Order: sequence, then C-alpha cells, then structure tokens
Amino acid sequence: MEIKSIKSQFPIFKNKINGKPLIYLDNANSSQKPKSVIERISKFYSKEFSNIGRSVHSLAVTATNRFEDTRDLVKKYINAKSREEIIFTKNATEAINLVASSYGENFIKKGDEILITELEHHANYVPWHFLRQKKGAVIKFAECNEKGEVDIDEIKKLISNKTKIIAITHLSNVTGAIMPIKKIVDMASKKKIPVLVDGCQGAPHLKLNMQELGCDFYAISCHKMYGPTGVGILYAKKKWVDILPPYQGGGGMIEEVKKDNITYPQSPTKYEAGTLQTAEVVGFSESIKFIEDIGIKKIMEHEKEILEYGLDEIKKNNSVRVIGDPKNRGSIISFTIKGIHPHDIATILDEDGVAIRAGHHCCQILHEKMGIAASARASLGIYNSKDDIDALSSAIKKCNKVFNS
Amino acid sequence: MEIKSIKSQFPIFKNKINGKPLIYLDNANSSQKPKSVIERISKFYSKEFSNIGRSVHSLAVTATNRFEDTRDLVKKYINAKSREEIIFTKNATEAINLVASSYGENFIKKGDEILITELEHHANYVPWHFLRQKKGAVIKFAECNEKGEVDIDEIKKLISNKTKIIAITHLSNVTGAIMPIKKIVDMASKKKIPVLVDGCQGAPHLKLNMQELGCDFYAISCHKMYGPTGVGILYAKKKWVDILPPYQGGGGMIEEVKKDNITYPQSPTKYEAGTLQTAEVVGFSESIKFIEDIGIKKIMEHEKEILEYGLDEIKKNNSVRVIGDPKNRGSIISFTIKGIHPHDIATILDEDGVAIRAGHHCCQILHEKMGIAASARASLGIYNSKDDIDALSSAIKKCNKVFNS
Amino acid sequence: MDIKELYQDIILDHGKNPRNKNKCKDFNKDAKGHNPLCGDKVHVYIKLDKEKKVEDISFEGEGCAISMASASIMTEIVKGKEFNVAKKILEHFLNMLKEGSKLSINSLTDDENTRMMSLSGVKQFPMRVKCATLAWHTFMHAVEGNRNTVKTEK
Amino acid sequence: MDIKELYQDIILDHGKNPRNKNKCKDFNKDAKGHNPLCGDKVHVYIKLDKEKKVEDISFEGEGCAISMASASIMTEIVKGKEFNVAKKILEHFLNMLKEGSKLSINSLTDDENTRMMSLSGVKQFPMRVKCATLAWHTFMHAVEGNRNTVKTEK
Ligand SMILES: Cc1ncc(COP(=O)(O)O)c(C=O)c1O
Ligand SMILES: Cc1ncc(COP(=O)(O)O)c(C=O)c1O
Repeated sequence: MEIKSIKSQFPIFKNKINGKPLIYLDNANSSQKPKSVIERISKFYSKEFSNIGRSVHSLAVTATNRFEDTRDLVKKYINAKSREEIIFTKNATEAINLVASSYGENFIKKGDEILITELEHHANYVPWHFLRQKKGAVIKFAECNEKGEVDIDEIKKLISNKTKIIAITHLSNVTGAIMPIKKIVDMASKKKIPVLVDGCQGAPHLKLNMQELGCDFYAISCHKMYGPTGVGILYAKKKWVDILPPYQGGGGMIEEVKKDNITYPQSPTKYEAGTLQTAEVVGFSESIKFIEDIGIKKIMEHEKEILEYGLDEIKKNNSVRVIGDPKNRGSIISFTIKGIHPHDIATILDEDGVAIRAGHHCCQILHEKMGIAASARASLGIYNSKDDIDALSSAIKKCNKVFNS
Repeated sequence: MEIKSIKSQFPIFKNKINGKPLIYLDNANSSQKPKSVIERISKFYSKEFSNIGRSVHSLAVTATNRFEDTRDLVKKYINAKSREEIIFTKNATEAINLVASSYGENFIKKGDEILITELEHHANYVPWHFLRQKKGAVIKFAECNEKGEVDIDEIKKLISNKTKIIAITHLSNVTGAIMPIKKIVDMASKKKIPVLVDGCQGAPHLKLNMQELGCDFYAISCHKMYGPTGVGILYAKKKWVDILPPYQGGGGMIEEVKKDNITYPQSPTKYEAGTLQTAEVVGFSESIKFIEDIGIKKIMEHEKEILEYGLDEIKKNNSVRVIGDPKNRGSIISFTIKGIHPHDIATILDEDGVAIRAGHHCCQILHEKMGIAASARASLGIYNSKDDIDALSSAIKKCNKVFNS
Repeated sequence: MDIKELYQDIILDHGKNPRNKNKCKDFNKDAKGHNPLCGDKVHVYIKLDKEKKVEDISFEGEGCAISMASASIMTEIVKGKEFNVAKKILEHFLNMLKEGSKLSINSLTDDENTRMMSLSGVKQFPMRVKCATLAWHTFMHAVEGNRNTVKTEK
Repeated sequence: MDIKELYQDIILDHGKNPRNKNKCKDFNKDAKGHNPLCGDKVHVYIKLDKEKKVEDISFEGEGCAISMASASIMTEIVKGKEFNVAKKILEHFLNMLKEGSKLSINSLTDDENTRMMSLSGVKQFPMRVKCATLAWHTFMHAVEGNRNTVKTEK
C-alpha cells in the first residue's frame, strides 16, 4: 500500500516536533484526522450549520439529513440490522455508561454478577463499579494469562446463573490481544447472557460486522477512527433499544410531556437528549469514507505487517521487554525498558519526534497483575510505516544511551 | 455598533437560502459560528491534535494546555471562584442530568420536593422526572402568569421544608422572560436550598457573574454562544464539587483502581470521564474571545434595540399575537398568526431565507398552559439587524397573503 | 421552488374547511397519530365492514395546513373503498412524495387524482412529508388493529 | 532543548542510587504522595524535633527518574534544616521550575545549590514538573500534618 500518499492526507504530518518529523505512535489514545474530515467540519459550519431535527427551515433540513445520512453510513459500515441500533454518544465511555445505567439499573439486582476481564480499560470497569455500589452487584474478573490474553475457559468458568452481563474488550489496548468475541457470544447466548463489547480498539483496526458478531452492545469512539473528538457510537441490538429506558433526559428525546408523566419515542431518538454533536457526526461520515476508500482489509494487512516488523525490531534490543504475547494480536506494542521508567522513555522519545504513551493506559488492574506500575506503548495507525518503527527503535537505543552514559 | 462588520465574520452569511440572503433568526436553537472559531478547530486538528492529559509527548502537552487555558478563560468570563467549578459536558442537557444524578441521588429522597417552573425547557424537567420516578420525589411547578413570567412569589409560595432544590431558567426560550435569579437565590439560601440555573439562553445574552449571582449550579450550552457543537459547561460551586460523587465512570476520572474499590480525584477531573471534546473546547476559547472583543454590554444593548424594534414591527400586524409580555425580556419573540399553523409559517418564511423555529420549543408544559400546541419563534443573535426584522415582517405578511388568497 | 406549489388552493381549502372532521357514528376501528415535531395530532375513526370495505371514515385533530388537508383528502378518497385498494393508493401516494412520480391511479376519478396530486409539492419540502403522511399511516394502523399511537420521528 | 539538560548526570545518579531511601527510625511525621499520570508514588518519613527542625528524613516509593532523583535530593537538602528554611528553599525551587530563574540560596552550600539546579531542565518539560515537585509537596504535607495523600492532577 502507498503509505506516503495516505500520510499526505493528514495535515498534522507537515509539522515538526522539536525540529523532527512527527512519528505518531499514540493511535490507541487517539488517531490523527485526514484533511477530508477537517474540511468537512469547516464546510459544515461555514455553509450548512443549523441545529438539527427541530426546525423546518432549509438549513435545518440539510443539517438533519447530513446527520442522519451518517447514521445510515455507520449502520452499513458495521452491518447493523436497523438505524434504531445506532446511537450517537459523546464517546465510548458514555456508551458503556449508558448500558450500565439503562440495562444495569433495570436488569441487575443485589447479588447478580457482572463478568468482566482483567484486560478491561477503566471505561469498561468503573461504570460497572458504580452499579456494584448502587445495587450490591458483584463484579467478577476473568483472569488474564501471561500471554496477555483471556482464555475463553476463564470466562466460562466464571459464568453462573447469576451472571447478568459479560462486558469485554474486543482488542486490548495494552497487550493487543484480540478476543474471540463470536465464540464468547455463542457461549453466552446459550445461557441468555447479553454481551457488551468495548470496541474502542476493535473498531479502527478490525472488520466490523454486528450481525455476524452477534453481541448485544458494541461501544465505539470515533476519535480513534480518524474522526472528530466529541462523538462515540453505541450499537445496541434492536431487542434492547425497544425495552431499555432512556439514559439522559432533555429536549428531543421526548414524545409527550405532561406535568405528571412523560413518554418517549423510539430509539435512537429516545437516547439522544439535547443538542447533539452535529458537526462531529457529520465530520465522521468522512472518516468512514476514508476507511472505506482504502478498505479495512488492506488496513488490517498493512497494520499486521508493521506490527510484526515492529515486534521483531524492538525485541532485538535486549533491555526491552514486550508485554504479552497473544496468539492473535492487533496494532499495539506495550513494553518496558530495564532500569528506565516509561515516563522517562516517553520524554526521551519525544525529543526525536516519536510520540508514544507512557502510564497505565487506564488499565491499572492489568498493570498490577503484571507487577508493574506503568508501561510504554507504541500503537499503530494506517499512516505508520516501517520507517516509523526504525525511528522508534533508534530512539529506544538513545534511551539506553542517556541512562547508561 | 457596526453589525455589518460583525456579520462578515460569519461565513454562513455568504450563502444564499433559496436564492435569498440568509436571515438567521433561530439563535435560541443554536447560533452560527464566526470564522475564528471554525479556523481554530481546523488549526487544532491540523497542527496540534492529540488526546489530552494522558500522554507526555509534545503534542499532548500543547493540546492539554490549550484545553485547560479554555477552562481558565471560562472561569474568568463567568467569574467563578476556582477552576474546579468549571466542568465540561456534552451540552447543557448533560450538565443538568449530571446535577440531577449526582446531587439528586444523594440528597433527594422519597417525598422530597423539586421546585421548577412552568417556563422550563424539557432539559430542566425530564432529568428531574427521572429522579421523581426513581426516588418518589415530588415535582412542583411554579406558575407562569399571562405575561409569560414567573413571579417570585409563586416560587416562594411553593417552598416548603421538603424543598431540596430549585431549578429554574435564567431566560425563557419561549417568552424571553428574564428571571430575577439573584433574588431567588437570596430567598433560597436563607432556607439552605440550592439553586440550579438553566443558563442556556442566559449565557449568550446576559452578563454572567457567578459569584454575584450566587447560584449553586449554572448550565451552559456552548453552541448557543457562537461556539462548537458537542460541548457544554456546568458551573458548580466548590462546596458541591467537593462532596458530590462522579457522574459517568471511565478513564481519566479515577485515581486508584483496585478490584474491590476505586477512588477519584478532585473536580473537574472527577466529572470528566473518557476522552473529552478536545477540539470543541479549544474552539470555544475563540467564541469567548469573540464575545469579549465586542463586549457583552454592547451585545446586550444592541440586542435590546433590535428586540424592541422587532416587537413594535411585528405587533403592527393585526393577525399576529406575540406570546408573553414580560417586564424584563431578552432576545426572543414567539408568536402565532391567526389561522396559520406555526409550521406553515416557518415553511413560508423559509422561502424568503428567513430561518425561524416552529413547534413547542421543548416547552410543552408552557404551550399547554397557553392553550396552544405550537408557536413560531424568532430569536436574536449579535449579527441580527433591523433589516432582518423588516425581512421577517414582510415574510409574515406573505403568510397572510398565501393563506388568505 | 414556489411556495404556492406547496400551498395549492385545494390544500388551503381542505386545511381551512376539512371534510369529515368529526367522530363518525358506529366506527369499529380507530387509531391516533402524532407528529412530535409539529405537534400535529390526528385521531382516525373507521367503520369497516366484514369485507374490509371502508363504509365510513372521519377524523379529529389539529395541526398544520398540510396535515389537516391530507387527513381531509384521505377520508374523502378512501371512503367506500376496499382496504386493499386504499393500501395501493397509499403506495402510489408515498411514491409520489418520495420520487416525485406523477400520480394517476386507475381506481380514482380524475378529480380524486387531482386532489391527491395537490400534495405533490410536499416533495420539495422534506420536513413536511411527515405532515402529509400522518393521517394515512394512522388509517393503516387503525385498520390493522395496532393500538399504539402512530409516531413520526423527528 | 537537549534531553541531557533534563537527564543531567546528578539526576541519573540520584535516580539510580537514591539516598535516604528507607523508612527512617523514630519518624514522627509521614505522608504519601501520588502522581496518577506517571504512577509515581512516594512516602516521606520525617523525624521532626520540637523546634520543627528536620532531624532525620527518608522516603520510600517508585517512579520515574525525575521523581526519584528529586525525592533523593530533597531528603539530602532538608535534613538538619529548620522547617521554615526548608519552606523557603521549596519556594525558590518552585520558582526555578516555573520561571526558569537561576537558583542561589544562601542557606545552601554551593554543592547543594548545584544539586538543586540539576532539576532546572524540567522547566522545558511541563508535563514533568509534577514529577519534580511531588516529593517536596509530600514533605510539606507531612510536616503540616495533613493526612490526605498528595495528589497531582493530570
Ligand atoms: C432554556 C434552554 N434550556 C436547555 C436547552 C438545552 O440545551 P442543549 O440542547 O444544548 O443541551 C435549551 C436549548 O435547546 C434551552 O433553550
Ligand atoms: C479499550 C478502550 N476502551 C475504552 C476507551 C475509552 O474511550 P473514550 O475515552 O473515547 O471514551 C479506550 C480509549 O481510551 C480504550 O482504548
């Protein structure tokens, strides 16, 4: 694939970081935005802006159509069954909070069990913790093995007749492990347990097919998919949006408002309170088009090639320890360097324009399990090349030099 | 004031609507964006973008600083006491939901009373309705008089020792009534009742001074302040953010995460879960600068002049009935035309490029009170001029013609 | 686009003087429709015979000129017709609003076709399509015995 | 900006071989500090005499080179000093990190001033300022008897 031409679609790479070209390897945190997305937002504000859904003047009609067109695009892209299954949220975090609240408060009671894993991002633990506190539910953590993956048997083992939901990541943002979601859903659905998938890392890097995957809920952050900040997506199966109550209350999500009662319309309207992220959603349509223009299969192949090259290169350095060795790995290389704290690594790399992340990556449980407080993480996007990996490797060597001189 | 030069800062006015210049009178719904805001967002994505607060590389540092600079700007603009009092949300609706949840679920119990008014937008009723359903609380509606305002005595009358919060609009989005918030706060604080102000319409049109106003919570939607979509602000007094629990759970809002417990940092971090609306918040800094460059006092004077001219002009048409006649009115003219449904009005006006809103404006309670299902609403922004009012008047005359021919 | 294409005289007439606006006697089917955006509300009453022929039909409600005219015309058109025929007419009608196709339905008289076509201007005003179809959908609901209120989403 | 300005030899030395890294005997004050961003953690132990002089001081913890070096240097600097003097030193130190002002504190020897100044490179790395100040703030907390963990916000 012609990475150069893809990279040239991203204005940010025209800038220098500390006098060096930007090597952006912090994609699991947030991805950069192609020109088409940035310009779509500008154009929307400059030529088409209006609040949507509420007014009948021409601007409002156009804006509403652009917004709803994006919903159709998303529906198609993730192969959902109907538009009602696509709910726009602020981010993936809000999507999971929505489920924990609307599903949790109605279907989970004292003593019921919520099954998550040790791999989960705080976004897929804290909302369940709230529920634990409110309802007296129990959270069970499926164990992560030394390869940095959760074996399906570990999940199976913890299922009981009190299990009310399984909430699990699609692709670990620390070890890169890709979870066998379809198998887990098959197993869970036999016991009628709904499955929520934290798709934050899955969505930008894997082919999405909700009808095939079969999960009940899937949470997406658009800003990790080359899209604008401020918008996320909750996919929720029709059978759930038909019965779950609304989450936030306000304008737009009501049907009839009386002093003693309020009724609500159907999904997605029911779940989209107040003025929405109009420009962001419209802008996101260009992200999907960008991905589709390249093709997710090509993206997956390319990222796999760079990932494997990266793992090979980085392991050549004896002081580096790569975290996890999952059978099925995507887009993520977390590591530590002997004697150098991850934050020092990140600072030294930054001097060479190499942007990575250091810390616990919102996965304290996993880091504790691995006996470390923090790690360094290089995470890939479509614009990364072997050159970027080479820059990473030599910057890592520089860390060794600084600290051992 | 030189309105022409202000209007020229808004790219949208270069477009034609149905071949006519755009006369935008739907500002209470959402305002248009000046070039500086649109360009700030583009620049941020093109040169500075990164996720904030989490990484130590240079882009992340810059982005974080720009984001937090905006918080400082907001703090200063609304004269809050400290940065902890400024929480970024998705919109004003979320800000009110946050309070209804974090305050409501902890301080309001069965039989307690929530005092709102008949003027309230659904955003300031539905979240309390949720609480009513969950907790068995009672909602009391202070009556609106035929002038379209709520007399402070009506509020006083309803206060009891079970009143746990007063939630009230600053400026009605239907009648334009400006409520005497300071007096209400003074009255409430004597009885130790916190006051939440729905500042959606107040923020763009009135001088804001939280320390003088004295309210406990103030909700703002940035998109009505010439700012980006996808971002709102909750001002919450220090004494509340110190004790209220978080609202949504996820990354960024935690301190220490263990399998059996989670601790949280202080506000605002505690209330800002997940990846924030980075570009939107940074873009909003330009909205505040835009407003400050003109000066809110000048804006108020200008809008008052146009409002009075508009009321005079529109009342000259005998078939028009203006809704409400509040003593203290801001930026809003809602009306009906005899024999013509508001939606038909909006459609006919649109043909002349005049954008207004028709419907219940998310105030069904108020419309029911006034015995109408819907109204037409012209709402002002800084760029509106007497010419716009003249265009509105003649478009209204056209409605008469179409329907009486 | 001329506003008079939307507000044709037939529509203004039906909007101001809706036909069959009452609760017809002996109705055996009814349903409510609601368009939250405009606040349009209709309640359709039908007397359906055993062969599913619409013996009588009427409506109550309030709303914009388009929705009231559409309801009024709808009652005129389907009265005396078999449900299956009415269903076909609705299909043609929806097609006209969506595709802008000309309407010429065999089962209708020229005059009836003209009345139906008076709503064709709505196509240029996408936000108003729901106003034009509300009464029709509510009619379908009533016949099919669905007790939920018809809701047109925003 | 050169990375070696941040990671000066003194810092690397203190980072690798931190001084006073233990739980000192007979401490009568202690406090914990936490920097959620890096995961830096320190626990400072102080033996304070009645005149508020720091008779002994030590720390435990883990974190980046900057935070460990800063803690190590801090314990060396304040040991034996009055609390008020230590407080002044901290002021100068914070000023150096913020304003980039040169450091030359009367109450310190040349060598001590040099050690403190080895942290001056942090000014160029705003995200790392909290690493450099964590131990100092925790020291203040301990003496002032505040039992809450010191938290540096993200
Ligand atoms: C008075 C009032 N309150 C609340 C809102 C809700 O604001 P938002 O939709 O931006 O959350 C609005 C605007 O729609 C409003 O006018
Ligand atoms: C696996 C995973 N889940 C959830 C999140 C949270 O996403 P957001 O912050 O956009 O809500 C992230 C990213 O931070 C993630 O990597």
